[in-house]
Amino acid sequence: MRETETWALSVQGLTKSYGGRLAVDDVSFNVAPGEALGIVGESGSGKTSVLRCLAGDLDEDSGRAYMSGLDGGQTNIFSLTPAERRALRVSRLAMVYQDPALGLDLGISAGGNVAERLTAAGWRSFGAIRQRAAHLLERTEVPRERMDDLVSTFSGGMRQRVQLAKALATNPPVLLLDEPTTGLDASVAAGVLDLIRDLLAEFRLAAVVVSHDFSVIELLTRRVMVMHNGRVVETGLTDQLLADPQDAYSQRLVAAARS
Amino acid sequence: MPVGLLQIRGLSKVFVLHNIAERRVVALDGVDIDVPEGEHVALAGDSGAGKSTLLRCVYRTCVPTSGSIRFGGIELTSLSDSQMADLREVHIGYVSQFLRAEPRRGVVDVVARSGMRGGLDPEAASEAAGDALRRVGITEPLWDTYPSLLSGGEKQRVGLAAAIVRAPKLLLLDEPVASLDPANRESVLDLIASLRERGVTVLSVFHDTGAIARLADRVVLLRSGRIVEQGPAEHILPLLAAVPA
Amino acid sequence: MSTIKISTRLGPSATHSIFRTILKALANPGRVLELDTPPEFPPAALLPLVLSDFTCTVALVGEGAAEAEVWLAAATGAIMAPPAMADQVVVLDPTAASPLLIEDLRRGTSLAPEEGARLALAVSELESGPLRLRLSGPGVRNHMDLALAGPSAAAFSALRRVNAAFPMGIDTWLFAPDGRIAALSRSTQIIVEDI
Amino acid sequence: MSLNALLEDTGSADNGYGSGIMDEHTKRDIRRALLSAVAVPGYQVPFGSREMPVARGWGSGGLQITLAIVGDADVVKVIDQGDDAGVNATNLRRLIVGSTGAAETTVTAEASIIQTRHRIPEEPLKSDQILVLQVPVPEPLRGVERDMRELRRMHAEDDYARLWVSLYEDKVRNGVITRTTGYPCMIGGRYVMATTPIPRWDCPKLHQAHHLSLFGAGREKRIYAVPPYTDVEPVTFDDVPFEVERSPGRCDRCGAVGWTESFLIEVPNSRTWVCSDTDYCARRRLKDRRVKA
Amino acid sequence: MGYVAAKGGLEAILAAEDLVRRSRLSGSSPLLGIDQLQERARLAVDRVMGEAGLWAPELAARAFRQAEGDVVEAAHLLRAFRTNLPRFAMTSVVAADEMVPLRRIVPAYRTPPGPQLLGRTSDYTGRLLDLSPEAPSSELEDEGRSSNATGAAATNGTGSTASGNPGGGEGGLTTHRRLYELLRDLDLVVDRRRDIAAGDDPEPYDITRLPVRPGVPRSARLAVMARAETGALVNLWYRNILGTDMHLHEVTLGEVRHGLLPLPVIHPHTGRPVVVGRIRATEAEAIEDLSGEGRDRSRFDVGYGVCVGHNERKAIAMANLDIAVELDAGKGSLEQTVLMTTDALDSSGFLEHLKLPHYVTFRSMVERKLAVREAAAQKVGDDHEAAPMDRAPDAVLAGEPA
Repeated sequence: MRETETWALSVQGLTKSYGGRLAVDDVSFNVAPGEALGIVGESGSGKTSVLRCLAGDLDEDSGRAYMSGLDGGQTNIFSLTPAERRALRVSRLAMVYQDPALGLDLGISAGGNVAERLTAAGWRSFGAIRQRAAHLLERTEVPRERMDDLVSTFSGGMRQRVQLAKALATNPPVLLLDEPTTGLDASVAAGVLDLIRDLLAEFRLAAVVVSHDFSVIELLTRRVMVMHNGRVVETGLTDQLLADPQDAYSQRLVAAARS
Repeated sequence: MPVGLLQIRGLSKVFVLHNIAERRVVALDGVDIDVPEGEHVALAGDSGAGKSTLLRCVYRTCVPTSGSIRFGGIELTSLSDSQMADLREVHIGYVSQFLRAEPRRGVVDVVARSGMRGGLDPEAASEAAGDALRRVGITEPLWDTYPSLLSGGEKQRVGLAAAIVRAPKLLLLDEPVASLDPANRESVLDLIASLRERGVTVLSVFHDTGAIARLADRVVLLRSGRIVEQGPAEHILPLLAAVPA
Repeated sequence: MSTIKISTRLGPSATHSIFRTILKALANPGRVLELDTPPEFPPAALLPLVLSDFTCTVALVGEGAAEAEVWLAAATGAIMAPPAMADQVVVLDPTAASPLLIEDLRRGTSLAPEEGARLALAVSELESGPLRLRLSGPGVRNHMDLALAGPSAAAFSALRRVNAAFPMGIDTWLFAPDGRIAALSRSTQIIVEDI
Repeated sequence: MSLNALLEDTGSADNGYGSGIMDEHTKRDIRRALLSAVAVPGYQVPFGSREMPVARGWGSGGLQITLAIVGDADVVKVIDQGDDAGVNATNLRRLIVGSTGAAETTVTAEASIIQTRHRIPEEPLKSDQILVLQVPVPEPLRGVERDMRELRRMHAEDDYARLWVSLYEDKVRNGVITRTTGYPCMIGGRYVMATTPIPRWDCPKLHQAHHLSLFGAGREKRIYAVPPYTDVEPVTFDDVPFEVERSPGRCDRCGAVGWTESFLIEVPNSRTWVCSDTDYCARRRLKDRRVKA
Repeated sequence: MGYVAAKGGLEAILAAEDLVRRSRLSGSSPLLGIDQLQERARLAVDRVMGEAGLWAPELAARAFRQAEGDVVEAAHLLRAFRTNLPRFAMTSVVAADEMVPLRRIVPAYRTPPGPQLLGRTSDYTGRLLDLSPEAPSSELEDEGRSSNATGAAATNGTGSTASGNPGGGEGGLTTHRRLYELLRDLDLVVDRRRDIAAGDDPEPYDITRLPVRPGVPRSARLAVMARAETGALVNLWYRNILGTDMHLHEVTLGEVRHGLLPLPVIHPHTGRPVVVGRIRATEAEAIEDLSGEGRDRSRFDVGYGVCVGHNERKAIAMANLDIAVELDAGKGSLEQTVLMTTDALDSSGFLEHLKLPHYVTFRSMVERKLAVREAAAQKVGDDHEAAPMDRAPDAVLAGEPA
């Protein structure tokens, strides 16, 4: 990737192996501010591991990652101390998980989950926290009267909406989404996808969307990377990859999706 | 500024179908084309001649196998994907037979978003969207319906509106009037013609020789991925009839 | 430094009263307190003499260190170690307190700040002298100034750097020849002025 | 090689107090932990807590701190719920005074060391006094997290978001923050600390105090401290003021005002209240009598 | 400083102490002798030593008597006494292989290297309450003197017990190879030996000087369990078998031994190890099948349990918990539970501390209840003027007119 482009997130040579298997093998990419980059591939291709390494859930073996918002993109986030890495996770980088239980505390209220991110970012006024949480939950179409209900009582789609509200609480410039609508039934998934699409545009977020579903990739992303066995086999504009996949594996993947 | 807004030199495109025993399909075989600014160049030839592929290579929906595509002095083939995506959103309109619009969004929204991606702020974009839709004959009652519910012709006209809402430098039209009824066909052709006055350069693909005759300053005749003849419409069109099917 | 009798072993009550002064000094950084030190005894060596035992590592630096090590080990059972590894470090003469030494001492970690070293630093003067430290932080009411002579200003700048990443850091006690003592906790903010 | 020689050799012969509860080595171990605690205000210093003549959970931590710092010249006061005559306080005082040269008192102002359970004396302590608090649960975050590894990380990384969230949920669900005694406080703006089950009424007394406070958790083997003139701020939202337990009316014995002057406890099935701090109450009665006389 | 008369608190304590002393000495029966307890209540005294973590038979008997049979209280007396004792020396490595077994069973093999040694056990005798009339003490004494109390009955290969001659001294059997060695020879067990030569010989973790917390080395865990409360370990084990926790599963017992362990100390002057005495200890080895996910199915692993005195129940539970925590490697919560909740003094001390006065705490709790009620009332009454804040919430309780 030439340095001349402006990027919000730049990943170089990311590698991770566990259980003796190379889950992520030398993956590099950039994401421009306001751009959504898709990562598509079968399960086990390593696409989720890429996100989890960036989010800090998983320790990478090697590689560097920079964020334009952190020291002007000079500091490799993998070199940060655990505390700095957590601060990054609070203010600059958010992740929405396929399984809401990974992103939320089901034992507390929807408002409480948003409050956790705000208090971690240093908000100390109850009124302001409550107001901000209410606004965000409203923006992600969570009914106002359910704000204080325990998230364990929420449906799958509703939990993803709470995750989105929590993720956006501190206006992070980078948002990672791991199969955000997988497992939701079609109409609910459609609603959540429309919401994500609007949020990405409205907040001009640099986003990385991981999915095995081409329709999600097509709806949300402008560019897409195809991953197979931990490696990036092809990168291209989303419409180009669907119309004219170059790599043999990509062609198989697109063909399977098309049929 | 070199003469042509768009200068294509030695453009080839070979589709390699890995999963069908590496079969190779030569769609374009060393094509040179110049599209001067403000002119309308139409590509003619029977289906499979590579007309649509050529447009797609310019727009990078297909990846050119070799050759150079210079647009306003910029070599498109050396741009990164992000740069190409940025450039497309502002300067190049692309209208094909199938409308690629976001689902679950009203027509006026689709066109307005295209304007915003081109750099217009929300208010200007929705206003421009209204104008564009009116010019393609899509009236207000339809503005809030989802494109998926429209007829083929209406979809095509929404596609056109979305392409012209941000006044692109170059417009790529792939059979823009193919599925229109005569009345709408006329209004769209008038619209395309009017774009010339506003300095929009057009590279188009038409089956309809009447449309070509009416709009094109120059016609390029393609067969099996090569240019066999090019020149003003009146010279080339007669050849079309003579070319074996 | 005349030889100190091996049997200089402080009884429990002497040990106790010195400890209480050391504790009070740390709880009130910058406050100067009195110690009754046995005659011809390097005051700074009181810290390990009072605090350490066979589970502690001690390092002594400066003139008379070798000799002091012998009777300190005998009196307390403490194990001698290089400064960079020692729980307690005694700098017997002020000039030996180099920034390098200070920066080399153990600072503990955020998970175990208690592993930070304890520094006993001999000074030539306390409450007077060219160096002026402006102190604030826990144990200091608003702020207070402490004048002293002996160690270089650079030594205290090094101390400031070492203690910049609270809770990591080292705790320092300053021992004047006449038995007066003052302490600088790792949580004490220090501004060094060299007049 | 006589026994005494052996004793001599290991440096522990100077046990001094034949009938002492604690040997010199143990005292040094605890003294080192105390210095670490004072140096890192609010941080729980692990220490080799020994078994004491009192059971774990009955003040063994406070006793170990007191025995490590007490000397012949000290005057020791021991209270439980603010009462010198508390049965456990009496037992602890007897053990301390019995095994050291220190004197005992019930007069707060005369004490150089005050060991206490669940209360801080109403009368402000002076800079030469040391307050030793008995600690049942040293971990302020136990309500939000049980795993000790995670708790250690939270303190190490200054990551108290989960505590704030529990306060948020508490306030949302109950209208007020319902935590009662042992209100978690931020020490020196860095460590959240368990103030031990003292009422909220007593927390402000720790803030920028003149005296040194030492906290001893014997069972859970932790020592921590709040030096004098150190910030002790109850963890609450900016717009949710910290409320203390105010009582209507006055102390039936000394007339102290429950709203502002003294933490009152109720005398069951009567509408009367009395001071929990018995010495404070006695001093006031003494003063009133002298004033009246 | 005013003289503090024996006020209420002190009088109450002195009276209570007097009551305890008198009740202990009252009654018509003769007082319990220290030697009596050691000989007649051997397992109780062993348990006191096991849970105090100290080998001191006479002191343990004395503590047991003073505590009127309360093992936890006796353990507390013993540990508190030890707090004040100086530490003369530390043993060099106590080689458990040098244990002279008084009793040894090897469930894993019918004819293991070295004999199965039934020894002194009531495992196989019917639990029938002996209601034979109290014979005059003199007769009992003769019978006792004739048979050597610690005689060992060796089983021959066929598993039937033979009343081996109660040889002289303790059990009369020499040391023998441990079953673990056999498994190692057959390359059937994970090799956990340390490379001592290369310096991999860390000091065992001294839990009397350093508190334990999750992440401590295995030696700390073993030390904690060695002095843990028997019931705590047994329950912790059984709830994982029948309860809902799934931290461990049954193991095969490799070896259970009760015997005499020699204690070598390096002589301060000669520098050579000198056996300063022998303690009785119970040792157990649990053979873990490694059937869990991600384990080396081709081998066994071994958990170790040891405690002072004869307490097989504790040693077996400890061995099982040891290997379970080792394999759990800090992922689950078992390590914290074993380390922090199995000490008799900690658990019973904190439980009984609830008896201490809590009236200040309770007053504070009452106040918060009223504050919640007040907040709820205020929330309901938000539309009309809220009750003035200065009216104390407790007035409601005290029924004072508003």
